[in-house]
Amino acid sequence: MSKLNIELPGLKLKNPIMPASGCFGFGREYSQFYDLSLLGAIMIKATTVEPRFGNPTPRVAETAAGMLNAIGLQNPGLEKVVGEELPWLSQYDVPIIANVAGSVEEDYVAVAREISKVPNVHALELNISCPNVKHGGITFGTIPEVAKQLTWKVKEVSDVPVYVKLSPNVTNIVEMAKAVEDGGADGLTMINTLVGMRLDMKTGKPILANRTGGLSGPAVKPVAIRMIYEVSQAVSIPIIGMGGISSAEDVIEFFYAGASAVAVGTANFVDPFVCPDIIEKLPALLDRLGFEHISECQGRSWKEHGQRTYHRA
Amino acid sequence: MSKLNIELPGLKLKNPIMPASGCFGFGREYSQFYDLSLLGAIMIKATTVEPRFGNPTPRVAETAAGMLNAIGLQNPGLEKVVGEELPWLSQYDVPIIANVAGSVEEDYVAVAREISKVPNVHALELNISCPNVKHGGITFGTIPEVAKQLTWKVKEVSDVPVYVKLSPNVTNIVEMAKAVEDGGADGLTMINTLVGMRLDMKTGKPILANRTGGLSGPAVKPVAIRMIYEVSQAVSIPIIGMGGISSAEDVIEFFYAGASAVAVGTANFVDPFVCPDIIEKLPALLDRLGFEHISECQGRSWKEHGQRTYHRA
Amino acid sequence: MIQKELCRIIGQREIAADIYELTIKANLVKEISEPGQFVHIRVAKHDPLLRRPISISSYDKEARQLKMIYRKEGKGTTLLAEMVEGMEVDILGPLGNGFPIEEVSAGETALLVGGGIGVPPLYELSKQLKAKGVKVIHVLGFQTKSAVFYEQEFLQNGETFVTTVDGSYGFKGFVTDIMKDLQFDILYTCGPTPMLRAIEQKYSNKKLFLSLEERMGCGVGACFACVCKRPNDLSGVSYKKVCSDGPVFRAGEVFI
Amino acid sequence: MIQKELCRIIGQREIAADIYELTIKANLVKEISEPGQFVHIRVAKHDPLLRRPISISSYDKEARQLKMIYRKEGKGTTLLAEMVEGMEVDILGPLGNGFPIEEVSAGETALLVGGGIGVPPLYELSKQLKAKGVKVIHVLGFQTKSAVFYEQEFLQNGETFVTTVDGSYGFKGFVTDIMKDLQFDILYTCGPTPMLRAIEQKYSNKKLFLSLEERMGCGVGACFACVCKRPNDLSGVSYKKVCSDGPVFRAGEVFI
Ligand SMILES: Cc1cc2nc3c(=O)[nH]c(=O)nc-3n(C[C@H](O)[C@H](O)[C@H](O)COP(=O)(O)OP(=O)(O)OC[C@H]3O[C@@H](n4cnc5c(N)ncnc54)[C@H](O)[C@@H]3O)c2cc1C
Ligand SMILES: Cc1cc2nc3c(=O)[nH]c(=O)nc-3n(C[C@H](O)[C@H](O)[C@H](O)COP(=O)(O)OP(=O)(O)OC[C@H]3O[C@@H](n4cnc5c(N)ncnc54)[C@H](O)[C@@H]3O)c2cc1C
Ligand SMILES: Cc1cc2nc3c(=O)[nH]c(=O)nc-3n(C[C@H](O)[C@H](O)[C@H](O)COP(=O)(O)O)c2cc1C
Ligand SMILES: Cc1cc2nc3c(=O)[nH]c(=O)nc-3n(C[C@H](O)[C@H](O)[C@H](O)COP(=O)(O)O)c2cc1C
Ligand code: FES
Ligand code: FES
Repeated sequence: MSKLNIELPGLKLKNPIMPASGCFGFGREYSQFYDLSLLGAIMIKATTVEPRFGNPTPRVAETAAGMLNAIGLQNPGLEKVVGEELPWLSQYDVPIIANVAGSVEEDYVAVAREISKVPNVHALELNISCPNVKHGGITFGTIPEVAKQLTWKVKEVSDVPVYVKLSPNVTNIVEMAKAVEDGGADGLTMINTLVGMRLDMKTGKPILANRTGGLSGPAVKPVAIRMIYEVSQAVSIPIIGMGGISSAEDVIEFFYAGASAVAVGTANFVDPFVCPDIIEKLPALLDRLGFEHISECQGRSWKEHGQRTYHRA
Repeated sequence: MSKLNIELPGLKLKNPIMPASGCFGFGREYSQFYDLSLLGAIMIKATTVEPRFGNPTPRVAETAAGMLNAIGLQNPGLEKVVGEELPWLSQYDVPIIANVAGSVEEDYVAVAREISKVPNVHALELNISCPNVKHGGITFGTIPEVAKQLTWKVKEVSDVPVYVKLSPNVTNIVEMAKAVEDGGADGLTMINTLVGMRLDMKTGKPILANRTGGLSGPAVKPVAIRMIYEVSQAVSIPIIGMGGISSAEDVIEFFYAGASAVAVGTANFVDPFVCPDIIEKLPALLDRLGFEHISECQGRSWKEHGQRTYHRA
Repeated sequence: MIQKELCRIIGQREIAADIYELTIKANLVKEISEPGQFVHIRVAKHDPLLRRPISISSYDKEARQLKMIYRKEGKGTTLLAEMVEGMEVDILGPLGNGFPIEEVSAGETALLVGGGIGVPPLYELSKQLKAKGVKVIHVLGFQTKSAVFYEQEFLQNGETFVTTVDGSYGFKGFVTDIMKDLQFDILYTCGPTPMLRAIEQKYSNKKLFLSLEERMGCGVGACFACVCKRPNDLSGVSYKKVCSDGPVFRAGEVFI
Repeated sequence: MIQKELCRIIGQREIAADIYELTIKANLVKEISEPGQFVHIRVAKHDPLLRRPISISSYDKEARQLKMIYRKEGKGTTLLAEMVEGMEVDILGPLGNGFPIEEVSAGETALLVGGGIGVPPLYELSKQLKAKGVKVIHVLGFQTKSAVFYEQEFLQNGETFVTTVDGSYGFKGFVTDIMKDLQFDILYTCGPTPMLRAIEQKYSNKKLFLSLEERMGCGVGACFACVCKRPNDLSGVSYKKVCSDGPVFRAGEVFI
């Protein structure tokens, strides 16, 4: 019996491990390394109505236990994603979560309407929090009313459940989460990247051509855990957690915090096999900790529970 | 001729390097290691009206390239700080910046009034941003109007210039900075810690007794740099920068971002000699980069400047 | 005086399952004043960031050598275990106050009780007590057979009882099961907090010194990470720091 | 097929000031298809986080050995330089597309122009061209005398001109100063971007292949960190990835 299967709105997952949006392209590159059907799901790269080139390079800079990126939503556009990328992915037995982005409300609505019709797209991830696009993106993710409204509009046209991706760059993450829950979101994904910057020692100027970028990787994990801990207690929709995950232990920590599934981003760059490795290691770790099923870990950081007799750790 | 002397409101600094509040106690421990007169200034631990024990232990937890702390403003109280700690520090030729904290406005005012009278206190640092105290502290630091009002009240009673310490846990740091500038702040210090959490693998519960804690160390540096970059362009008061500094190169990066002096926090725990080491290494680094004086680095990330002929790097 | 020193590793060996004995050459040895003091070890530049507190298990002032015994557990000790002879390790120390040997006289009997990774600092203490003419008895508790170490070394200084929780070696049970049948004038102990609590409760009438553990930041008394409350403190604000006031405290001095 | 492999270090030596030659034993050598491909090296768990792209400077499929030459610069290469024989290093590779040797025939002349740390991948290229019967001429540019490496090795394959910016060794000046007097059928180059730009401008009429550098995330084409624009692209959205489409491009293929 599987210890890892999880059901979430729109998603029947073999296991709760999926690559995070923007860190896995549309899967083609990583299909060289392993069978993508091993994954719980795949969050594909942000898709916009028109193709985008994104920001000038350099687009990445390293930081202590983290990295900054300012890719700028480069993607081949809705038509190509629907016509080529998603059909290619349909050869694998793995549900797709389509990351939807745009500059204005109508963009989001247009992408959501079309992409949610594609058979292997089982859910949408509304990217209202990308810190690397100039107009739009970030503002949607920091004003509760605006986020709620956008969620509502997208829900109206979407054929599949809608998850909203929250930005950590806010004073009050709970307020944002509640707003999009009110807007009809079926789930949350969090966290997107923290806005950061690095300067070049010689020139004094930002290393990234876009100046600021999004901080990801192990450095941000404590912020992600804290936010999921707070939000999971305040809303009743499930959370797909992310931010610095690189091991099976990290996955358990996110479940403890309150996540019901997780996404792995930056760690794919460091180790292309990280997702299947984690999936392989989780059952033994659950055994060691005394859990029969990963769902027992969910929310343990704040849920009351008696002394479990089956807790063997 | 010194390459490092800096003048800021209330502060004539031999060099712009000072230990950050809460990371150096009241100097006694580090006086075992070196002569405190070497330092540009000392930011002493937060002082409240009454003595405080702070939070239960564990109070620290490690994270990737960072640490979480939830000390909870433990301090011996105003009377003892004014009567014992500051007089002890007066044996050293080093200006003190007194970190002022409290739960309600009156607390801040009471501490500021008394402590600003002590001769070796050359400036106050208003700690409106400590994430580890339950009532007060954090709320002051996240609502612009409240922060402005508090700054104003403290300015009224203070005999020395007032710096306000900003919290990074806000959607809009520029708005906060402008508010306290409007409130009469003479300078800013930033950033305080990011709110984070770590969970114990075995119990599933937070490692810190206080549950959440403040994230500091190299992990947060990119966030600090970004915020100082934004704020220094928007205000006309100087910034004392901090957040993950552990080397002379880091100091230069903070100056490039827009800081006019810096504080070193967590790194003191890792290497008790870090401050004097940085002070010793800075002149040679400035030479290598082609600067005659550290002030030339200030704001280079955003200031327009012609091709400097003296830039030899 | 506390020193910060880059010390050369002159020996590293696994002496029990995941238990390593590390020997270094260190000038700071000359600053050690008591058994039970500890050092703070830096194992990487930024990750892990903080130093690791490890007790000094024995030292030789003439040879300027120092031994530590540690369990490979998390990030830091795993990296430490990967270091080999010839490499250098950044040590801050000696830190804290250790076990007072002047509290017992020649001819008297000292009982030394260690649990798991609390055993190491007792070894130097045992040596020094024996040298002083004190009769030393050891009770050393471990989880299981493969975790037992230094039994022979302790035996050379005096009677030694080993217990394992699962009974796979020595006596089955806890150190307290053995202790109740022993006579002694002074009790020194180091080990997991539940063990220390149990011992403090049962032996509060004895001359008792306990070595505590707490998560640390600075290790030198500056950060207030490692404070313990004092008992019978009406003000509620008095405290001791494990790193600089301890790690060894007299029973009753702090709230365990 | 790209492999991820823990490879044993069988040699590490400093061959010029801060320039190291690293030799590893690696099964992934069998997957190398062209000179000019690179590997992605992981030097720590979390800090530094990202892998470092380093060119393959030579390899021996039979002995399953691979050499790299790198400059100790920042965090990652400094840690790499501290590793010694016998240790293992985590390698992802071979990555990317290298220099096409089928573009030149036996009897023709190839000019190989390298700048600084762009010199290494040309060494394997030079060996393979010579083996094929192509006449090879090398122009190698360095900052200063202490940075010069592999001159003897290149000399064994053909005529070799060394330039230094400060004139402390070989010809004083830039590689382009030497190039203008040389005759050749094909030009392969690798080095700093300003050098590549200068060469592309002057020799756009020639058969020219350039190896580019860009900051990388994944190294395998997934993250879009390393894209370059294509020239004459009306749509403004077409691109090539340095990691998986390059690092070697035909002149004109991408905008340098
Ligand atoms: C005064 C003192 C003396 C000690 N002497 C020894 C000894 O001789 N041998 C030995 O094996 N262990 C000893 N310990 C415990 C040892 O410090 C921890 O096992 C070690 O820090 C764990 O680090 P890690 O990298 O393996 O674990 P991680 O889980 O990576 O550690 C994460 C953080 O938690 C801290 N931490 C984890 N466990 C403990 C603990 N039990 N006590 C204090 N901090 C902890 C670490 O220092 C680090 O900051 C001592 C602790 C103290 C306070
Ligand atoms: C395809 C390719 C092949 C290369 N081959 C070689 C080689 O054979 N020998 C050699 O010495 N160098 C080579 N480089 C450059 C080498 O990757 C960088 O010097 C190295 O990554 C710097 O790492 P660091 O830890 O020393 O510096 P840091 O400053 O710590 O690096 C910080 C970050 O910036 C990146 N970075 C810094 N400089 C460069 C650069 N020039 N190019 C790409 N990324 C950079 C690092 O990878 C890292 O992510 C190559 C680069 C590429 C793209
Ligand atoms: C290179 C890169 C590109 C990203 N692109 C996107 C994107 O297109 N859409 C999105 O919602 N998030 C994007 N993200 C954010 C990740 O999905 C994820 O939320 C974040 O990186 C935190 O997870 P990690 O620390 O595991 O990487 C990107 C992250 C990185 C590093
Ligand atoms: C253990 C600890 C205690 C701190 N206590 C205080 C405090 O009392 N008052 C305050 O304003 N900041 C306090 N801080 C925040 C630091 O002054 C500093 O703003 C922050 O740690 C970022 O700098 P760093 O990364 O160099 O540590 C504390 C930080 C740490 C790690
Ligand atoms: S560890 Fe910092 S005061 Fe004890
Ligand atoms: S480095 Fe990721 S696409 Fe090239």
